[in-house]
Amino acid sequence: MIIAEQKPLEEIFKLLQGHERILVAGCRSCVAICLAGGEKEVGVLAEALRLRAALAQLPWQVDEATVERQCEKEWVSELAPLLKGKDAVLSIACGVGAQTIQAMYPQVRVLPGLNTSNMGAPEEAGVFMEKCGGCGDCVLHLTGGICPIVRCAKSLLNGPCGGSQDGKCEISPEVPCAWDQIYRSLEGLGRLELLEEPIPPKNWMPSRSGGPRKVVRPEAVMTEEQKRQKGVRP
Amino acid sequence: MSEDRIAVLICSWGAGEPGAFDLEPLRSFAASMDGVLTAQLIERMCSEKGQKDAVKGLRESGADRFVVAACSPKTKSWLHRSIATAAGLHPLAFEVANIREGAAYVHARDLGPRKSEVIIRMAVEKVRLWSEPPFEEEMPACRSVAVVGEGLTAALAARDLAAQGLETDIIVPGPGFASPSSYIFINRAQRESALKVMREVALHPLVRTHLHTKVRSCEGRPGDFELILEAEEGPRALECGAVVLAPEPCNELRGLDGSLAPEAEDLISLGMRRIVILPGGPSSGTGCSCMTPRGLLYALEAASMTPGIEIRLLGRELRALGSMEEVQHGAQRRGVRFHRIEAEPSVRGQGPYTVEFHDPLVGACSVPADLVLVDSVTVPRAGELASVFRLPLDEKGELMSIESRLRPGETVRRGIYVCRYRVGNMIYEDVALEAGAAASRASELLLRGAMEIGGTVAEVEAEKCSVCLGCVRLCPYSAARIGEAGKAVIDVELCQGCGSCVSLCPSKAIDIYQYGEAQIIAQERAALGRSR
Amino acid sequence: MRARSNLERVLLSGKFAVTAEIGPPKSASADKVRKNAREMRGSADAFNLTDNQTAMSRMSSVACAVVLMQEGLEPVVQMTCRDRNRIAMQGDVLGASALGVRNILCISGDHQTFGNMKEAKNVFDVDSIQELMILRKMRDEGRLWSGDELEVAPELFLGAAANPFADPFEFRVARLAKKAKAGADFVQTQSIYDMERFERWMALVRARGLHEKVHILAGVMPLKSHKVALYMKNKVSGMIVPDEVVERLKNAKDPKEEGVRICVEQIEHLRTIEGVRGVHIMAVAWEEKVPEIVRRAGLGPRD
Amino acid sequence: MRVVGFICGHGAEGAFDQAGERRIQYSPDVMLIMMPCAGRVDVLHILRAFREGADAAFVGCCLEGNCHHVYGNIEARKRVEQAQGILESVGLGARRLEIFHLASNQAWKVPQLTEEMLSRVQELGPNPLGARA
Repeated sequence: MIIAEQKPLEEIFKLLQGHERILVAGCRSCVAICLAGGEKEVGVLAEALRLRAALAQLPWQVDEATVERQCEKEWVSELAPLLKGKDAVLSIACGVGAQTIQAMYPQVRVLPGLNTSNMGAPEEAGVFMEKCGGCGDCVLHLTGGICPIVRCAKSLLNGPCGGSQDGKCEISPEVPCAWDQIYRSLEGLGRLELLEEPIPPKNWMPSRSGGPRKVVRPEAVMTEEQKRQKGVRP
Repeated sequence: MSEDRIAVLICSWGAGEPGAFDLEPLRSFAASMDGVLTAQLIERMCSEKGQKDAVKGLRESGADRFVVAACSPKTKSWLHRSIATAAGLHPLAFEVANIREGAAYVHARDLGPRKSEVIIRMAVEKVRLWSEPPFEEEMPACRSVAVVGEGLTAALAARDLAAQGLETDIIVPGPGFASPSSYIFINRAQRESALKVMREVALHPLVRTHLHTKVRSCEGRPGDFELILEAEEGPRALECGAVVLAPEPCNELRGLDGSLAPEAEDLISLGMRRIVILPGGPSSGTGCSCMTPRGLLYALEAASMTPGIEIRLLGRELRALGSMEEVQHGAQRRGVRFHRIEAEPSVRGQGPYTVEFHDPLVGACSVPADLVLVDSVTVPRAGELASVFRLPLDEKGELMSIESRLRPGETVRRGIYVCRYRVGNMIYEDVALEAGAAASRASELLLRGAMEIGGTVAEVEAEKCSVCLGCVRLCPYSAARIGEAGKAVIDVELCQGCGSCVSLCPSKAIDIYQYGEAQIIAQERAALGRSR
Repeated sequence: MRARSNLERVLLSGKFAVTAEIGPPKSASADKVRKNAREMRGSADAFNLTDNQTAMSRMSSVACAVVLMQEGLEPVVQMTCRDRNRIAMQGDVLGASALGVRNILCISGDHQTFGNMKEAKNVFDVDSIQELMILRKMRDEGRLWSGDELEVAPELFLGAAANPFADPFEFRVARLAKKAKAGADFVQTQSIYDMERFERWMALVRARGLHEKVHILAGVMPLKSHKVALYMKNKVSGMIVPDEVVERLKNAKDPKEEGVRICVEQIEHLRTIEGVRGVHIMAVAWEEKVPEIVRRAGLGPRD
Repeated sequence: MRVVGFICGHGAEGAFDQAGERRIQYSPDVMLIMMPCAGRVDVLHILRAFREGADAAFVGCCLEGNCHHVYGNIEARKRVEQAQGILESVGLGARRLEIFHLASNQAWKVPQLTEEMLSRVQELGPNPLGARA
């Protein structure tokens, strides 16, 4: 899932300077689970803004809304009535959600309340770790089920660099060396031979380097004909 | 004007009592509140007449909920429940405004009435938002107790349960009770008394002993459990109202290589003159702070037999409890040395050893030893029982009880109680106390009368649940799980109403009856003088 | 004000400047660079060395610059953000300056998908405007971007690119202003065929007074044939080639001569536009024509 | 002056009750809201109390390692820390909020902790939002 965390309150206060009627918009999906932007965080942030406004005599009027998935138009359309008269939406969904709102409501300014961090998983309650770099060309079958693209600080593909020591990465003793983990994993699987053959330079085209990615499932795309036949429904 | 139907009953206690003040202004204040149909002064509500007056007042007013302005809810809530029930209301349809311990008794005379107004206002605003919780009061379906164990602890628990008149089933995996080899008997009389308990229990008319039997599963709820037993002749069900887990512990002094401590009289012939005894196992945590009794006895024996032998005992405290005090004095007289340690000692070498530790009195110590013995208690069946009864294990693999001195023997599952063992409580009398505590919690549950299910319990609004697993991970009672519909569900029978999941839930999908989100906010506003 | 390079000296003197482009070879031999240098000597004030142009690996622009200097020509080193992060970038700048390079053109660089190693990972740690900021800090404060002091600061005359033909049109001038603000001393524009649009752009540039803040060199590119013109028109993004130009080339008896003629006409016209301080001639794979173009436009030989 | 106390239904409520039984006096400016356990205390409740004008707030819970609900007091501590951070950011100051651990026989702590909060309010001044009551 997508992992994000809230911007520091001081930064959010600055973002909202000059705005008056504000909607704090959350999302019940990934960011709720990583405790950054669900209904609870919407409530807490809105309450903090109200406190700030009252104390600093700012003209902020703060409303709250949380939708099921802020990345999808159908859910975001639920915000329409709440956006009447608003001059800013403080989105505390991931960057996808914030962009969806802005795309649907170009007349209102969307401000990001979160920093979207990564695709990861909870390691334990409250601890979220990046696990996938979304490189578009998965190599987990070669690396014992451990992603070297994000879990290795250098995204190396042919084993640990010289900085790997005692299973730790050279960037910090807190960070495990992904390649050490990969080695142990393949050792356990009895597939160390996978590490023998040099992996050639990777094709980064399907990754970020190739520009924004688009995945199309033809079987789900409605044809122009279908769209016409369905018509525009409220 | 709201359509709420709230009654306020103010208990008037004696005018002569300290802190008492004229309640009439308070009554008229309460009566003036929106939605309050009636506010009445009830003289001594805990008296029989007071209760009758309260019930009458409620019935006549047509109120569907009420506020009792009286003393602490802790002391009298059972009474208010019976008033509610007698008035035809839900037994939990009330809120207590504690104007005595909360105002009259703790504030200067002239301030008490004003504070009482605030407290009543808070209670009225809270009860206004009261909604009926899932709540059942049930007599236990089954008043028998299953005791799971192999020997003495189980027998001790069963004895106490049978003495309360409860039918007891002891479930023993072996062909008979195991001999009580793991316990410490400080004299022959104690040992005989223990054997007598085992004999008596076996013959007690209220006790059935199931030999060659194990528990395969435990379903149901407090007061109404069904155990599936696995016996030689095949599986069968056993109904019981509560379960006491009293598995036999294993308590021994062992060397660091795992071998049993040699007989004290053989030490010299084995060339072992310098001996260090450490507490180990669960005792080294917070559970037990005193000297190891088994170590003390061993030290006393060795020191008595072999003058000149050098024995040291290490412990987090130098204290020995109860009958062990004398043993400790004896050992001390014979030259056994005691060291208080605050951190784990470190042992180097492979015999002879060097034991390093910090004794606050002596400072850093480095002691040579021919033999290092560790006194530890383990429960071999802990893992098996944990999985059958779905209980957590602690980091040492022992069955966990709730670590509260107020709730001895309780586990996170209501109705299932556990005897805990520590290095320090392996003396017969201590084991009897531990078994007695678990047994008394079980009998309290089954003999107190109706058992409550629900009341202050959390509930998930499935539509809002993001299935983040937060509640599942957090709930100390394992009451939260993901239900068949794919959303979190809180099991009303397991929930003990702490509300931690409510304040954790990132999707605000959980609320708790009796302490609802809106109720708390309403109380806050009332407390701070904001209007509704 | 002391000029740091010949190009700067020419621009400061108010003389109409000429720069021309040399494409480094796909070779480990510098012979071609030397050949180009000899052919083009005296035809421009400074010579741009492209940096892995169109995302194809070529001899490094810094290395080629050294060869050029050996031949007595002044280089403008192009440095893209595509292939180096800020660490390599600052290191390269220090090295280039130490070897005598003074003119550096800060550019983002074509995306690698234009080249022949589309699967490469791009860097884009910083963009061209950030690159300008970094290089200016190195020059003016004598510090790396991190704040670390440099023993000797690089002497730099900082260039940037501008494209009046990309969109949104209104923002193009704002972007130029941003580049000037970030430290650009001169800009070289994309090659101009749509003179009308360029003049509109220049009007906006003048309206903001940007022509006083940064030396603007208008880009021109001689076309060898109408096919090249069509390719530029249809395949190269941010390029406008009017049909009229395509037609002239198509109908010409000698398209190459026609291409040179068009280019010379353009230069003559550009010289009349207020605020244009020079031309930048990009004769891609046709470097030998530069002296002729410069001479025919009445701008050469340069001293 | 107004101080809101969120009181767990075990150690802390017991201590406050015992203070009553033993007639241990404390300021009437302290308003108590009963919780089933300190784990029920929500950051939202705390922030809301301040928006409604509370000058200070505290959470009373069982002693560390001895929570009636296993670890509700640890949950409460985390929530209090989070709320303190927010109070600091909005400009009210983290010191207006505190957590206290009490056993039910520690009534003597009651006047101490209430005085502590009141003296903090003395020091920090009243909550500017209280005036609009």
